[in-house]
Amino acid sequence: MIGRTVRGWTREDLAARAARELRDGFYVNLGIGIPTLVSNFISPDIDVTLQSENGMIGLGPYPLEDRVDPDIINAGKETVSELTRTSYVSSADSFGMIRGGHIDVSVLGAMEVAEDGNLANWMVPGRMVKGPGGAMDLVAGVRRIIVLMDHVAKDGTPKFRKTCSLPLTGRNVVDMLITNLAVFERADRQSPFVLKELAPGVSREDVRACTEAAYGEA
Amino acid sequence: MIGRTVRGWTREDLAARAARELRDGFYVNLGIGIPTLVSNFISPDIDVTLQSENGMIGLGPYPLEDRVDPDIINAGKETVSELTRTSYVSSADSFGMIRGGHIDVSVLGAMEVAEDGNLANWMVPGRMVKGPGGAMDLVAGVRRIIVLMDHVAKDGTPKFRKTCSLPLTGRNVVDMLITNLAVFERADRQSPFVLKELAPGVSREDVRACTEAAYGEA
Amino acid sequence: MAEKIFDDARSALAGLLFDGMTIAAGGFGLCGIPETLIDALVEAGVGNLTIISNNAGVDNFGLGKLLRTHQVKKMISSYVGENREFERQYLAGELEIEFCPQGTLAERIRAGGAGIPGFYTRTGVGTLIAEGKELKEFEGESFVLERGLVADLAIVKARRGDRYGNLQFHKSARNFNPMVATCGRATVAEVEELVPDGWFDPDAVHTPGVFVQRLILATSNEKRIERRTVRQEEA
Amino acid sequence: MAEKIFDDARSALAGLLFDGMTIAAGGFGLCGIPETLIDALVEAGVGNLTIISNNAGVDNFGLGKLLRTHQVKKMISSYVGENREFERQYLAGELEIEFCPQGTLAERIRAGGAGIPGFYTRTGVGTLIAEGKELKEFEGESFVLERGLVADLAIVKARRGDRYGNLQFHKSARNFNPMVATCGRATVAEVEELVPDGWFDPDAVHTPGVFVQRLILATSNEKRIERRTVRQEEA
Repeated sequence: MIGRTVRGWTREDLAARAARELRDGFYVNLGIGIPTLVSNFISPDIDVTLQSENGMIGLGPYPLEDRVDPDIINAGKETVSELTRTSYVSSADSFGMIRGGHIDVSVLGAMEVAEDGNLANWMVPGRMVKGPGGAMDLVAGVRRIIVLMDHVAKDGTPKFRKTCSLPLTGRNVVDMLITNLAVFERADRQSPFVLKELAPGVSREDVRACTEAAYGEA
Repeated sequence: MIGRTVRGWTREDLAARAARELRDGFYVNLGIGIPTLVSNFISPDIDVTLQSENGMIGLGPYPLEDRVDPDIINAGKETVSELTRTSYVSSADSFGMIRGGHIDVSVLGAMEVAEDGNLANWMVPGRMVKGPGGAMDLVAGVRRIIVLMDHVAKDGTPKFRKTCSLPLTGRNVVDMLITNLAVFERADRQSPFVLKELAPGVSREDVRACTEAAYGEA
Repeated sequence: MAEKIFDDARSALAGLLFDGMTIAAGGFGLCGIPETLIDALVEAGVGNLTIISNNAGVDNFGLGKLLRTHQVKKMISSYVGENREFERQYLAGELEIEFCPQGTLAERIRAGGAGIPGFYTRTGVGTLIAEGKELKEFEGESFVLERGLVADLAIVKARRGDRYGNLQFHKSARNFNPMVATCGRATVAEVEELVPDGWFDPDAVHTPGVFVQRLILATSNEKRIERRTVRQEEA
Repeated sequence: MAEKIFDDARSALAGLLFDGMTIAAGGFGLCGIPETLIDALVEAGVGNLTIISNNAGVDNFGLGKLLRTHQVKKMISSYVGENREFERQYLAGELEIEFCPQGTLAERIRAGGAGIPGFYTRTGVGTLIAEGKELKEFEGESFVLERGLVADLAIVKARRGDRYGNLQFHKSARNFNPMVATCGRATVAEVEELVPDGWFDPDAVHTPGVFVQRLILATSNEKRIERRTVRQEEA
């Protein structure tokens, strides 16, 4: 735990940082919550197509008030709008896309990430379980998984851990971890995570102090 | 073998007899050759939808000369026409329909049928094999399989046999067999075939004489 | 011709319902759900149901209505948030749930409709979801065997339908509906609009009529929105 | 934006070809085959190919052109009649063939594209097709394990396409094309017509652009008919 109060990056900063990972021509699936904000920070110099697992490919921004259509929603059940590229498929075809490795990047939230790339984001034993939704499919199928999360829990417990304490969403699936304090990445799924960037005002020691996972230093 | 020449039913008769098995509302797949003729004999009192495994549901008759479209063909690669009910699906979806038991009847040709319902209609060892096409999928998935074939081969060898001598298309898949001499049917796939009808001028003894398979008499 | 169009939901369901049956329902959240047919199931009072549906509706809408009346014994779903009555019944042991990752659920329903009893997927390997299921290696990687799902009855919502049972869905209301339509021993569709013969472009039919035994004009098209999000007119 | 539209077939295939590669091609018989791209493969001379395609064309048309030039090592197909050169090469031991029932082939291609390494089917159980393959019982019935197929390159023919790679097929020329488009590590489409942005009804796109990396305007649309059958005007 860090003695002094270190805030690091805001939610918007996390989203903006994740957006920098996107490349021209990418097909991208954004999870619910902070990951949804990523779409606000995509560079105008690149063209990215957003996919939503309920079967919409080519998500536009939230609709104007008078254009809301209850039949046009994203996987977070939010009303969205269409683009000229938009198409719809069934859920089976949508997850065929995901499972078959046709989506380049998924940005997801997490409760815990482990140093071996394990991810937990769907249940807390003892609490009512709402179900995995599409998260297990996304981490199993999308080519690159970027996780956005707070570096520590509200009680200060590290969330980037040696092993996940919570039931897993997927094993060895995380490629990049962006927390409010730092960015960790690994070359491939056989490699360890390496600390790549620090939030302003955050030192390597700060990060080390509130991380349980082993990681390399760039 | 029958000593005197017994012709029995013609190709058209076989097709007409098979057509009598169709019921109002049925979805039907017709194989290449004589089975294709069945469509000419469907009673005007019933409504039957023809399905073709290349993804056309609701096949119309051959087109008028000036309406031929190379993109509208049946599984026999013949040009056909559309109806108001027609729709197209992919081959995967078309065979999903077939394999999933959504087609009521398929009428197919055969080289051999065995008394246990085995069917051989795709290869003759020593001859060039052209491949199973969709026949194996049809016999495995369609609810009821009606076979049309000559009762004996050109050399007089019985084609309704104890066991098939040729490589199988499917095991225990034939529900009804219509030959130029007789009609055989069975109550279900645990039951033996029973001789149900004789072609004009054909006796029970004639049929017995040129059949190797065991079957019951109605 | 065998008539597929029925006068109302009650008559369309007549003879198809029995206690303890399995019903698959289309829809994602409250989007593309067969509202009219769900109401008719509540009215029919058929009980002890196993429901295959991605979600469980909300407290007073969608499949939540069937939960409120205690008609449901078990749900096979990927996500059941937004439903307090569900939570209460589950915690009280009155309701069973089989969780299934969303893509696996979609594929299981498709497989059931397509005569595929099982398939292998990477999804869920190494998690609670794979516990008790067979694993198999393909090229050195582990996959879990998931089973096809069939239902005694499938209910779907479509934008348009014709008397042959051909259906067209609307935008993201398509979601689970096309697969669900294939997995029922009987399938009943409700449509927002009945169109005349030949109205459909044959290339633009989503569900061919072969999958639909009965259909009705939907009388409930409330289409409640779960999260109304809007933007302001750009300057 | 990353440009998907290429000037011609040769440039669209540039960098994607290598000897010994696996190529999946859409089409049923001569219907819906990527004529332009097949010609470009002949021209490119890439050899030792494994071709996944329901059929093998005819002697001088379709995939038959690649057989004539001895570019094909192996075919994975359901039916290869109507091709004498095929027969000659096969009998001479110059060509391998893996026969696959048509529905199984369609499903294997779909599975490959959808990340499913294997599935069970009743098709072919108890026949030569199932020999050497794993069997498994589900509810007392035997099913055979069939494997998903992926290709280094997938080539498809569509009626229309836009610059995002969205495709629409035409009538029964759809056939294997939608699945083939999903199973390629790279997918190149040829279209009869390039349509402007927003031309497609989003509900009527058959293959979303995510599956298509490159596309060209087809220059060969001969669409040879195998069996021209017609009826006379009714009296």
